[in-house]
Amino acid sequence: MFRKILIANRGEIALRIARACRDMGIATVAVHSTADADSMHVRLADESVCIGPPAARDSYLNRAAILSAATIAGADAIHPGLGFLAEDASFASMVEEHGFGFIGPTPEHIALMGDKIAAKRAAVAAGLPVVPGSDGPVYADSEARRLASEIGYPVLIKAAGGGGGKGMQRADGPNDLERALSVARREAAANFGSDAVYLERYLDRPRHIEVQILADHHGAAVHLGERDCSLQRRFQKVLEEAPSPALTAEERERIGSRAAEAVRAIGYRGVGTIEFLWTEGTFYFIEMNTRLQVEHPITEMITGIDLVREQIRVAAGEPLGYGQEAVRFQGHAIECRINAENPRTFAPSPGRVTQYHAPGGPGVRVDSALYDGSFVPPYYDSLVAKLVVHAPNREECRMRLRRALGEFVIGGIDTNLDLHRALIEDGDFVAGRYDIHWLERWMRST
Amino acid sequence: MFRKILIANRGEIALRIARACRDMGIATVAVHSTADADSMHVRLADESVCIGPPAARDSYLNRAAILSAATIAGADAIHPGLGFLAEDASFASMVEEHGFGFIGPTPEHIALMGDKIAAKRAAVAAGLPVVPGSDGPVYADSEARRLASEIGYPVLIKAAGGGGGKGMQRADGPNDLERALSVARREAAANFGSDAVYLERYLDRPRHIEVQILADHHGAAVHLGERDCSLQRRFQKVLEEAPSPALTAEERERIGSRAAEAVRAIGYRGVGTIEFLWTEGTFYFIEMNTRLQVEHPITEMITGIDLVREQIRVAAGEPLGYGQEAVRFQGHAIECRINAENPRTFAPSPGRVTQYHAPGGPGVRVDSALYDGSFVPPYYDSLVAKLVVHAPNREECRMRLRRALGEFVIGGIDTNLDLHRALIEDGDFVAGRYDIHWLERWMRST
Amino acid sequence: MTTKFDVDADMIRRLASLIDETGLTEIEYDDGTRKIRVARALAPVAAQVASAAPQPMQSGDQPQMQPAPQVVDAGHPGAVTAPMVGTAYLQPDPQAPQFVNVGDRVEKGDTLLIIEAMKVMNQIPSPRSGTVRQILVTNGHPVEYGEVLMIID
Amino acid sequence: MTTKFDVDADMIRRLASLIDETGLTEIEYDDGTRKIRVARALAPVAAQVASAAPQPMQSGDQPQMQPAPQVVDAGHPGAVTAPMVGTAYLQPDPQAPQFVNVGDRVEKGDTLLIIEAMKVMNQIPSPRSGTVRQILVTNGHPVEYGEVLMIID
Repeated sequence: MFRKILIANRGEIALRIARACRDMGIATVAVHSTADADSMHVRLADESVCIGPPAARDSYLNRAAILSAATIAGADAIHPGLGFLAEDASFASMVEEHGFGFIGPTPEHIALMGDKIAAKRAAVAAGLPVVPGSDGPVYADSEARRLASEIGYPVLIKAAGGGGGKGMQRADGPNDLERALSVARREAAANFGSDAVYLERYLDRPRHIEVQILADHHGAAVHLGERDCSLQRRFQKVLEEAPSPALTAEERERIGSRAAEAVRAIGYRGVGTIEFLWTEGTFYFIEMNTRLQVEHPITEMITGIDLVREQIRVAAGEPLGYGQEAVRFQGHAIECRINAENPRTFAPSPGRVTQYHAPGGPGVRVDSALYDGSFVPPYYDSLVAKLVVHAPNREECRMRLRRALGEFVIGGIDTNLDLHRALIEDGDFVAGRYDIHWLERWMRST
Repeated sequence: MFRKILIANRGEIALRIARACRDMGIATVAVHSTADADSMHVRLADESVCIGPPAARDSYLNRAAILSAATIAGADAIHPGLGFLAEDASFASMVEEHGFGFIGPTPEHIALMGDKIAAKRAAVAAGLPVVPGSDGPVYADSEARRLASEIGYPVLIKAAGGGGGKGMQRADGPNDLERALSVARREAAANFGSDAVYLERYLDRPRHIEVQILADHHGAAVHLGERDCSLQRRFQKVLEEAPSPALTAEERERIGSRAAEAVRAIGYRGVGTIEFLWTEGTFYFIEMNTRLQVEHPITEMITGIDLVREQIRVAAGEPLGYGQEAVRFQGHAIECRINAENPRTFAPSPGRVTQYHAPGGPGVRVDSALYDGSFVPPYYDSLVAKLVVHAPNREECRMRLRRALGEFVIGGIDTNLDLHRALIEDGDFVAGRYDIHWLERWMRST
Repeated sequence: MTTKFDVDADMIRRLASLIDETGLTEIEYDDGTRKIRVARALAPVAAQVASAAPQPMQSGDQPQMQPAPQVVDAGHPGAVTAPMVGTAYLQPDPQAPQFVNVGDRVEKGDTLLIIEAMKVMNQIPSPRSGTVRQILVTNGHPVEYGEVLMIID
Repeated sequence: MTTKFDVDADMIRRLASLIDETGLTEIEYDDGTRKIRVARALAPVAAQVASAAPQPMQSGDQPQMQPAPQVVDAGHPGAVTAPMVGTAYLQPDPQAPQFVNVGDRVEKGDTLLIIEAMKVMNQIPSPRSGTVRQILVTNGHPVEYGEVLMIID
């Protein structure tokens, strides 16, 4: 087992990882920018090293500084957290070349899943259903036209190197195709340095459902059920729940088993998430995230499995030690992402936290690096807290969430607490009736 | 189901009950003394009524004021919490006479278990093992001498109306008996208004093990496993854990079943705790608490059952709806009672809380009415927070507890946080090797 | 304690309309020497979400008993506070006139009102001799312990 | 920035002995115009329990690199701070003399020390001309980004 882990991240996820390390008796090294010197992830680490100025490219994305910090602190492994360098294959390689354990998959798997076309091909090879579309990049307009009529309109044109909705265009019919292709290519080139695009069938009002998987270095893999992350605003998840209110037990078991099989087929190791669009009983692979996910706690709540502990354990070479039959699902869990943002403009709201009181009591978990008097710097992500609630069933969970949201006090900065308070009262949410466009429609209507 | 519940208590337990009500969609009425006007249990209630000045006898023990508050607020049930009027049979009667639901057992059961000799007789009749001793009060010294030699020295002389260690004397042999009797009688008369005493065998270094039971109004009863509450200082529990590190699975199942059977036999309803001394594989009934217990959360953590919700449900006449086989035990839980007290003298430490930060992350629950800027009044109990930690096994639970204790910040008042931090590092605690006298021995030696 | 307490009714009316206009539930204003607080409790809705954020103490029944912005200061030298929780009656029986009216001169020990608690009618005597300046309770409505019932000075 | 910063060595020594005497890890003193902070980081123990309570930032390796009470103020007008994290070397090679010594006169651009990061030896030039007043790093020991290496004015 690792003796000392450097956590190459900040905020609540750095704290989450530090907590897992402490629970396992592993010493921790925090790295931080000058803007984060007083932050909770630094306070709760055994050691800390300042690695650069506020700008992320000079600190949390500074590979050399992080490796130097690991060297001088005598760490034997590096946890990349999520965001920043977590899905940077070259960083993973450097970490291993310098003799540290990398708490994540191999650089090859990171690279494979980072290339959206290669990932889709790998998914097909591993037996996962994908959205019907082109097999690879589409260069000629004529080829695009032929493929689009095969796939059936509307079609979606997506950047091969892409993500986050950039370089994505919808074409409703043949007359619309040329325009959509040229806009998508231009955006792809501007954002990802390559104008390669591919075609996919456009799905109307699907749900975003993802399967958590966990694999060791010895070929064992299990799935930990699904999460429904359909409530999104501008491709950013806002509230997630597990299990999905839409799936039947049979669908859950089927997609879970196929995800675990796929992971075994490609020889993946560590934690990972396979994301699907789901509509009318059919799943379509969209991508795989080769890291811990922000919303991992809801899976922890319904399975009782500490995902970060398991991730560290398998990264150290330990065998999983249990099979799929040992994974039991109990109750329902919901996570609200609490962002420091203006409730109307959604602009980030950095500043000094003048009041902080987290909810407590049964079934309530808060993962947050905030404290009374802490400072939310303007340089990074606006996610400042995750409120995670667990109860025996979905409605009890929603009632408990309502109670916990009522107890939560964050003063001095703007947050989206009120958005969550309103959202969970909506009739469609109460009924579990929503798709990936629902939240934006709802926000326009309220 | 009740529509509006008045919570006749304060502090963390009032908050705990209010949370259960909110989770169930039941409106709450807080009552409070003038000293508690800004307290968290008032802030989080739907309505609040000031019922008197700071002294508990004029507010939280003021039966007429509480019933008037329930009347003017239109409550349909009263939850007494624990302490104050929770085990006052005459209050329970008055509540029912005034047409409110009483969330607790019948006045008759409260009265039965409040009389220590009657309770012991009821336990024998219900088939529970008791500490060998006199069948009832012992008046003549000659009778005491005959009984003591039958029971075998050392013997314990206890007040019939007693509790809390008052009116309790140990006699090591026949020559010591007369002194012990006269001291115990004098203390019993002074503390409980009656000099009636009874005799029991003195058990050397037993553990305090209690079984949580839950019964509906229709004859159904289950046990929710045991709690080990042996770590005590002056008869006050300090840290509790479930399951007990000492019991075998067979012992657990045996004492649990017998407790549930006893409860069915006496027709008890609601939640209750049957307390035993345990030594070398044998249980001895000592008393039954006819209310919610401070340490109930550790049972909630290992069973996933919300005890306060269940208590409210059965008080409203709902059937339990499940049998013993539905009660599953998962993992290990520990509770630390965080008291506002001087770490050396153990004198209460009331005052303004200038910093408050509760630990978070997986497996950590905090029940506390503290907040940054809150005031701990000098009039009431010094318990200000309960830190409850859950993990798959005892050692992981201990490690997680260590981490959570490290994260807990309470400034402005003295607390016993450091006592807990030191206690859980002790080799005997790590091994689960302790009895009811261990903590006091340990505190003398450190 | 200030030697003289002058209730500025206009100021209270202004603050009350500000409460209406802004949707606030409480305004507190402190100029260093004097402090004024006005609050309007909100009607409770079934299972409303309570907030842990500091807020004025509120009883769900207060909207009925105190529809007007409420100015309560138990520290007022003329305050007569409720010695118990219960229901206030300003008349000995529904047909009778009130025990006292604003402007009346009362002697220490004169009955001001009745508080019914647990079916017992408790006569509340005046703690001092003086003039009834304000009656802050409504006939037949509940009062909390410590609530200001009347101002007599 | 103050126009002139006078390091009061005696004061620092006094605070250091106060740290010894009291078992504190940090003393900060602010007289309204000036602020002084001295800290002594504690050696980490394996799996020690971290505390969320405010405490001086500490690196587990600092006790080795800075056994003496550390006076760090990156705002000092003469401060030369580390532009990267790494290991500091005061000599070009183990046999050679130090690049600079206390009391030396240096020109802007003169090499003050080397910081090794990722096997690369980075020569750190003096940001200004002046006299070396203090050298705050120990040869062969790690430095963090932003740490004060020397005082040159």
